[in-house]
Amino acid sequence: MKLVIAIIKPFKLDAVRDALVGIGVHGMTITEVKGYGRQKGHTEIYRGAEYAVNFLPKIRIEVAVTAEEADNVVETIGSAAKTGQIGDGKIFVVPIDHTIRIRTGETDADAL
Amino acid sequence: MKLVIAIIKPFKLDAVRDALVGIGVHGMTITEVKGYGRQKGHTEIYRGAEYAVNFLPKIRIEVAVTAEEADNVVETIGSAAKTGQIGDGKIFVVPIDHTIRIRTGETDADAL
Amino acid sequence: MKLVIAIIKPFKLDAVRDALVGIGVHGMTITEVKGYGRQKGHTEIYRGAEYAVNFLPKIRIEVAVTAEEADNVVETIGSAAKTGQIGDGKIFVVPIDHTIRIRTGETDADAL
Amino acid sequence: MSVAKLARATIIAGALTLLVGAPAIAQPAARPASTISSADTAWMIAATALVLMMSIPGLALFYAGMVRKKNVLATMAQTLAVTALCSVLWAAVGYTLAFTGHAPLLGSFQRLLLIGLGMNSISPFAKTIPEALFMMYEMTFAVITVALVAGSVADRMRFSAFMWFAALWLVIVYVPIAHWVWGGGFLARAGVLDFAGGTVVHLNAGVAGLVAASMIGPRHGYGSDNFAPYDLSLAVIGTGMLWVGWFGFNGGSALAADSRAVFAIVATHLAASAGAVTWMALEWWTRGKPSVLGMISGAVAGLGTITPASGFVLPWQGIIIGLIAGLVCFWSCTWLKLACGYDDSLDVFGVHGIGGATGTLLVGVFAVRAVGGTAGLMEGNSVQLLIQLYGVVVTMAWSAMATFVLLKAISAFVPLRVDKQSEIEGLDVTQHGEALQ
Amino acid sequence: MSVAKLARATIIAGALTLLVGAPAIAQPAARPASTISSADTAWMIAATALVLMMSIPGLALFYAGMVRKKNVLATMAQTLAVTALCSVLWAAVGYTLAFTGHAPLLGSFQRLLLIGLGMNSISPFAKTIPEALFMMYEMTFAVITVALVAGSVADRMRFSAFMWFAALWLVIVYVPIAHWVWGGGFLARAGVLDFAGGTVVHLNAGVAGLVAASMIGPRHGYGSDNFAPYDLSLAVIGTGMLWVGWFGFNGGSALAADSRAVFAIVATHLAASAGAVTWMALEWWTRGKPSVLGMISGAVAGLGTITPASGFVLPWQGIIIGLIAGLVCFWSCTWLKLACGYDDSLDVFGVHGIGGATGTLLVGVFAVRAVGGTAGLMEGNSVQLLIQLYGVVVTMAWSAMATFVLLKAISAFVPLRVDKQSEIEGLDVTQHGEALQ
Amino acid sequence: MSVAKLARATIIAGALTLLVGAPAIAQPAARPASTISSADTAWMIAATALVLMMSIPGLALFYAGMVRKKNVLATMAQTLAVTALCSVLWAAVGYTLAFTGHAPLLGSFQRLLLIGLGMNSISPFAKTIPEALFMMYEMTFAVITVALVAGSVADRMRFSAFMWFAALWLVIVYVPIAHWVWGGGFLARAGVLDFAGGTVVHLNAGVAGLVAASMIGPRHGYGSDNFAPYDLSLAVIGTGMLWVGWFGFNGGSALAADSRAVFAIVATHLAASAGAVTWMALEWWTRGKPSVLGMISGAVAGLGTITPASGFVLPWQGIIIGLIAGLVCFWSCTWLKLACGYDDSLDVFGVHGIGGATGTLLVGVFAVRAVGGTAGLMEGNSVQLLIQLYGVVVTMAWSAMATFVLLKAISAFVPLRVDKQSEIEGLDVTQHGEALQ
Ligand SMILES: Nc1ncnc2c1ncn2[C@@H]1O[C@H](COP(=O)(O)OP(=O)(O)O)[C@@H](O)[C@H]1O
Ligand SMILES: Nc1ncnc2c1ncn2[C@@H]1O[C@H](COP(=O)(O)OP(=O)(O)O)[C@@H](O)[C@H]1O
Ligand SMILES: Nc1ncnc2c1ncn2[C@@H]1O[C@H](COP(=O)(O)OP(=O)(O)O)[C@@H](O)[C@H]1O
Repeated sequence: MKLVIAIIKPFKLDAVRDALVGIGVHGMTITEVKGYGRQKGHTEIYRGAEYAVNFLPKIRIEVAVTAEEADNVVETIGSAAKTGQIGDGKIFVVPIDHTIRIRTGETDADAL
Repeated sequence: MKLVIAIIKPFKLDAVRDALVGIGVHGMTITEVKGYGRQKGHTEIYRGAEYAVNFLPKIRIEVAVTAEEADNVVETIGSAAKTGQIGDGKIFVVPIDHTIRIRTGETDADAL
Repeated sequence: MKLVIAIIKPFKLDAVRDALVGIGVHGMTITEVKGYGRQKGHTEIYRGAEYAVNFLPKIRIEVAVTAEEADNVVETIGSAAKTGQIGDGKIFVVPIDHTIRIRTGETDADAL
Repeated sequence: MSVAKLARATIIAGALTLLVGAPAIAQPAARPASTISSADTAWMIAATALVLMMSIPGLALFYAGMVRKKNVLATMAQTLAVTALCSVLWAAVGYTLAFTGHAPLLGSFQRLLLIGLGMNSISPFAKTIPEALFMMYEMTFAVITVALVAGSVADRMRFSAFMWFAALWLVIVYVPIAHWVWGGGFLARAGVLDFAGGTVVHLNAGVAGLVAASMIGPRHGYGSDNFAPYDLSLAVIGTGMLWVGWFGFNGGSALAADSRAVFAIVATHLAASAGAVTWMALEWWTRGKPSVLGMISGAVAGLGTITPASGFVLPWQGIIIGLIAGLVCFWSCTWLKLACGYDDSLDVFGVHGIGGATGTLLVGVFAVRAVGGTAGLMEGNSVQLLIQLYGVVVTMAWSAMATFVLLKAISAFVPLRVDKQSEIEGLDVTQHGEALQ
Repeated sequence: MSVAKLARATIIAGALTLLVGAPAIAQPAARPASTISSADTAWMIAATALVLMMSIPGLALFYAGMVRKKNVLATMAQTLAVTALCSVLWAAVGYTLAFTGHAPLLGSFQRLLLIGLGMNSISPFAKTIPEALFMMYEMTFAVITVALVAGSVADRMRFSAFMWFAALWLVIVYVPIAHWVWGGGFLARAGVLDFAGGTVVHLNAGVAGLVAASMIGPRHGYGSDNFAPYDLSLAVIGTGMLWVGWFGFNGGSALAADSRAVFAIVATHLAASAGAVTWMALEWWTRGKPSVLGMISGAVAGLGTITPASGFVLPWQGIIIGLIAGLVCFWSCTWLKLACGYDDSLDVFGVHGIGGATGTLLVGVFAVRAVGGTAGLMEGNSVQLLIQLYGVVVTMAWSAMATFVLLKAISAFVPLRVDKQSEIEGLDVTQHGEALQ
Repeated sequence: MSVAKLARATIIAGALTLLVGAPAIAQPAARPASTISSADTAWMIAATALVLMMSIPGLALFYAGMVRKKNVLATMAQTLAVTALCSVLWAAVGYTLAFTGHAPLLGSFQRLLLIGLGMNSISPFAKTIPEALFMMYEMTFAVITVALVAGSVADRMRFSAFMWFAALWLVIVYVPIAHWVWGGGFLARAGVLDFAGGTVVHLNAGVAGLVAASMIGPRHGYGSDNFAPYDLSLAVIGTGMLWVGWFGFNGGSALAADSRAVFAIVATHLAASAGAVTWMALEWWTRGKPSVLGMISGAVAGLGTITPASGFVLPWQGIIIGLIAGLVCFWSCTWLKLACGYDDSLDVFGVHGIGGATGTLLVGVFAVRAVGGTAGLMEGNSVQLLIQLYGVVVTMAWSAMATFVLLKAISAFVPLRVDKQSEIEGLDVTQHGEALQ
């Protein structure tokens, strides 16, 4: 089991979700996060002062999948989220030891 | 060391926290997230349009515990968060290599 | 590859970011979270009732780094985020299997 | 039971009144247009706008700012919907039953659907402004009273049940009391003084809220979960609008742009100020920190309490009354509520009920003949305090009883409360299908 | 094409008017100061303040509460900037071209830059208040009309292009129509009745909005993405302020503190209430849940629709007109918009355009001679309905045509729309460099 | 030092005044009630409500919308608490010391605790409205002036220290200046013109704010951390309310519903508009984007600057004054503040201080005899500019000196600033025990 964590541009969320549903992934959890990276933020004007806003809004997607599916999921997210412009984000694949579906108590692959 | 990540229904937070405290877990970190899964969202009415709101509010709990405690923690969360209805959520157990308590520099089990 | 996850006090964010940039880490993702731990929250007064607010605002930082850099990053965060007072937070180091940069498709160390 | 008897007697008397009141249609209230004063009209239009602003957006904000995020819109919806629904009902039947005719228990049908209300019509209750303006001014009072009740049952009452309640409560509870006190009914004849609504508005809404909250039961998680307001800044904006709007509420009750209106306004403002300072001081002293919620509670307590007294007392007495309001309402919201165990979500009883009753009694103490024509205890007229007490008791009795019966009746058709799952999910989504993002 | 001919004729006629109107400068509008009534002045100052409050913060909130988080400040900025810019332009050229002189198509330059406007000046259109007050009162109407249009193109119009549009549209579209209907122009002479702006304000803004929205095209993601409002509570606050402020809008259009102002206000309030109740009922029935957005839409629909009728009908007829407004505007926002496929972001056409046209026609049906001096269909004067139709058609034609030409012209210099990336990122950051946190 | 001498002289003189002023109690200000005009009363009640609305919720929102999330409620609390506390103090001692008696430095104790204020009392300063209304109207000015100061020390001043400051500053700084300029004191006698508070309100608050901000020191993180406002939409709502309320502030200062009030209002509105447009243009030009914060800053700059001039100039001159206001205040907020290095959190000095001084001087330039009875430089009366300068210098001197001494004195008992940890955690939680969710 793998936990695929992707940081993407907010406006790509719908595209990524549709792509994942397209390959049969029917569950995910998203978080509004802020990212710092090569993409420089904008400057905000505040009476008498400018502040560089370095942290930009991003969406963090978590999808738990079986180890076999992981590559496919990574690729799917990667192509759906890509704009080719700086700030597109990253994908991390992290191992999962166990998965449990709270409602039924099913575990691992059954729990997804 | 394991990081137990649980996605639960928001109104179950207090119950889960109390249950964890009950078994001696005294630290956790929570995040407001949105979940997509079998539980279908509601439809929002917007002048002249209906939008299906697919992402539902959930709470993501992170608890770092020793490998031995992990099962107990998973079970505790599982039973406290369960309503038996669709959308109850998932629990993922992920391995942790190291843990550090910032205040003291203590590591691993001492850091929890 | 390691994912360093640090829970810190919100007002330490700028210090931690600067320290990380100082050691050459140029990417990170942050989330506003709430923490429960030894640090007790304050009491809010609400007409006729007091509520203990147990969950305190924290910032969760995620930094993906190569396995070699991990210790240095952990130390850097640890010393930048430290106030010595209760509630300073924790750092967890979690293994990463793969990393992908969405924009270019580069993987692993190149993707950071 | 005597209460039941009283109720029966009242109902029968009400029915008779309608018959008795009917012939009054023959007597037109309209008098020569020449008595209309443009200046009084100018002020009373402004006052009417101010009182409407108290409800929307004032009260909508005040209430919505004290609930949890998931109920913000639903709380606003209650005030909005009451404003719309009760305005139409007031024009249709409320005004005529409250402010026309000469019967002691209920008005006549002379202005049913506003029939006969012409450009030159004048009400005997407000001889220098168009009757349409008087009707409209009183409409804003009816609206806000019904909207106030919603605070007690916030976070859990079903929207459909609340709509039924609002419509029926307006006609069955508000209209009769308005007639008794302001429309020449039996309390007015007994000499009960209530300048702008200590009994009719605040005590009435507070008691109805208490009854409703008790019948519907406490919110899920009451006493254990954190019910901290989502966005108190909304409540602060609302308080500002209520405060400013109250100039129209109390000042407008003079129905003219004269010194009495001014006295009412000054006393009102000073009472609000003193109430806020008092509550702030009490919290600072008992809890170590003055909360913003406490300051706005104190201000509204002062405003509600001075309401019945405002046109009868001297400006500086507003400070005394505001101070008493702060003390009494702080006590009722922090001690009495906990002691009795009811869950009056937004303290409608604790602030408006207790404040309205206190203020109505204080008229009997502080009334100054030179201001409102009647003396109180301080000027040697001790009987006035008893008359005021009579007004308070009658209002409480009718409001409690009728509200109880009404809710029982409604609950036979529509559950008063949403189901537990909906309550937890929040009324915004479950009642209205929308939510704050 | 006859439209083109009409346009050409109009432009030439307009040019001539200026020449013709010029001699009128010789005739001072100012009359003996003794006709100024303090009471009317008191009311009209209050009314002016109320109408300004409708724009800022009223409309700014109403609109900002219906957009997504990333566009909240930009939406407010449009109303704010329009208020500032158009106020100055109104004082400089708008007022004089709309409300002085005797030409049928456009006013004179008698008050260019407010020259000659003294302490004792009085406009022939408002004989009991200072001319400066009349100028200012009308300014608030001009401002809100331009600001209304912004709702159609919210979420995507470039701020700089919108500023050019606002300035030019005020002078080229609003000012002439105001002159035709209110300033003694040809529509006024034809007998078109529009008490407070069914044609000049609402229909005009609605049509211009529709044209602008069509030309600029739908928002990126329209029909697929979730465009749910970020913080509807802002829109509710805005609705409250619009509603209260409308007392000044419709009541103030009587230009005096008299019974007609009162009738206008009562009809206005009842129409808003009935509109809100109707929309609520329709949503409850068709979708199972009444939304807060629906209630406020219904209220504003009622308000817009009663506007032209308010000083011509009886108070209770406001209920009928509000009910019709709720039905018609609900239909236009839910069915018509989808059927035609335009993306009028905040339904300016659906609510104000359709409502303004409906209300203007309903004047021809419901007008009561005893209220406004003219009878409608119900009182046997069927020709009035045709006259009203004439007013509606002329307004629509000029507004649509001139808006189209104007936007085409502007787009030759500044792109009307932000680029796609900026639209996705949000106008707050891209147009103003700031954002809600 | 001559400043010290002046201070001593002033204090002694003040003490003497009290003695001198005392006998004045014998002369009742009350005159025949027949001089009260209902129309003026109607307008002045509305004006009073408008000015109160400027503070709550206006200023509370304006300020709270510019701070970070953790300080929103605390910022609102300052305005709220000032309103409550200073209103009571004004009724008790402020009004009598500012507006009764004939001494040049301080008023009398004739109306201490409002004693003797009857239904028929009339102040010599406002002969056509009840004295109670005049007292109340002036109260709203006192309140907002004190509340304005809070903006300079936002985000870091201890609430308890601020409460002491507010109470004492009202009596020691505001009341004397109000007496000097408006209460027949020595500046009034010298001919200083200040229609609605260029010196008394804006310059005074701005200077006090600057002194306080300098003494308390910059916010932790000033110049490095991101201090972007949490929710600018609150500030926009506040600006709208300030703008509309300013009609009461400047228009009401005519104390009658007459042409002068109207002229003041028109000039005010045009100055606000021109100020907003100017600031917008400057930002667009210097930074590439016009910010919403800039627009509202420009509007408030225009409003503050026109305040002293509003009843003395022609409407169109408001445009010129607003334009100058935009230029000068933009410069002071962006260049002067950075150059001098003080941290005036919400630019009270930059906007109100500089604006108030500029406007007071511009009265000397633009005053038109036909409007306010006095001519300025443009009409050949060059000495008026010197008189205005005198008023500015005296106000600055007293405000700076007395504020400094007062804060020093308070800091001997209560630390003026919260500790660093509390500042970082936020004042909402540390001072009031509550927070936005
Ligand atoms: N080392 C990292 N650890 C965690 N998140 C990262 C890391 N580097 C980048 N990110 C996330 O990815 C986002 C995009 O990164 P950025 O460097 O701006 O562009 P790109 O990935 O296209 O080079 C960042 O905003 C941040 O959220
Ligand atoms: N594969 C997954 N990866 C990550 N989160 C998931 C996954 N599947 C479900 N979730 C989370 O669990 C929540 C509940 O899942 P859902 O399918 O609605 O109900 P249930 O788990 O009871 O079948 C979702 O809202 C989502 O937050
Ligand atoms: N076991 C844990 N799992 C996840 N997060 C934890 C855990 N223990 C503590 N935390 C996080 O660390 C924060 C600080 O912990 P706390 O016990 O208050 O102080 P300290 O770490 O200084 O002893 C908490 O608010 C919580 O966010």
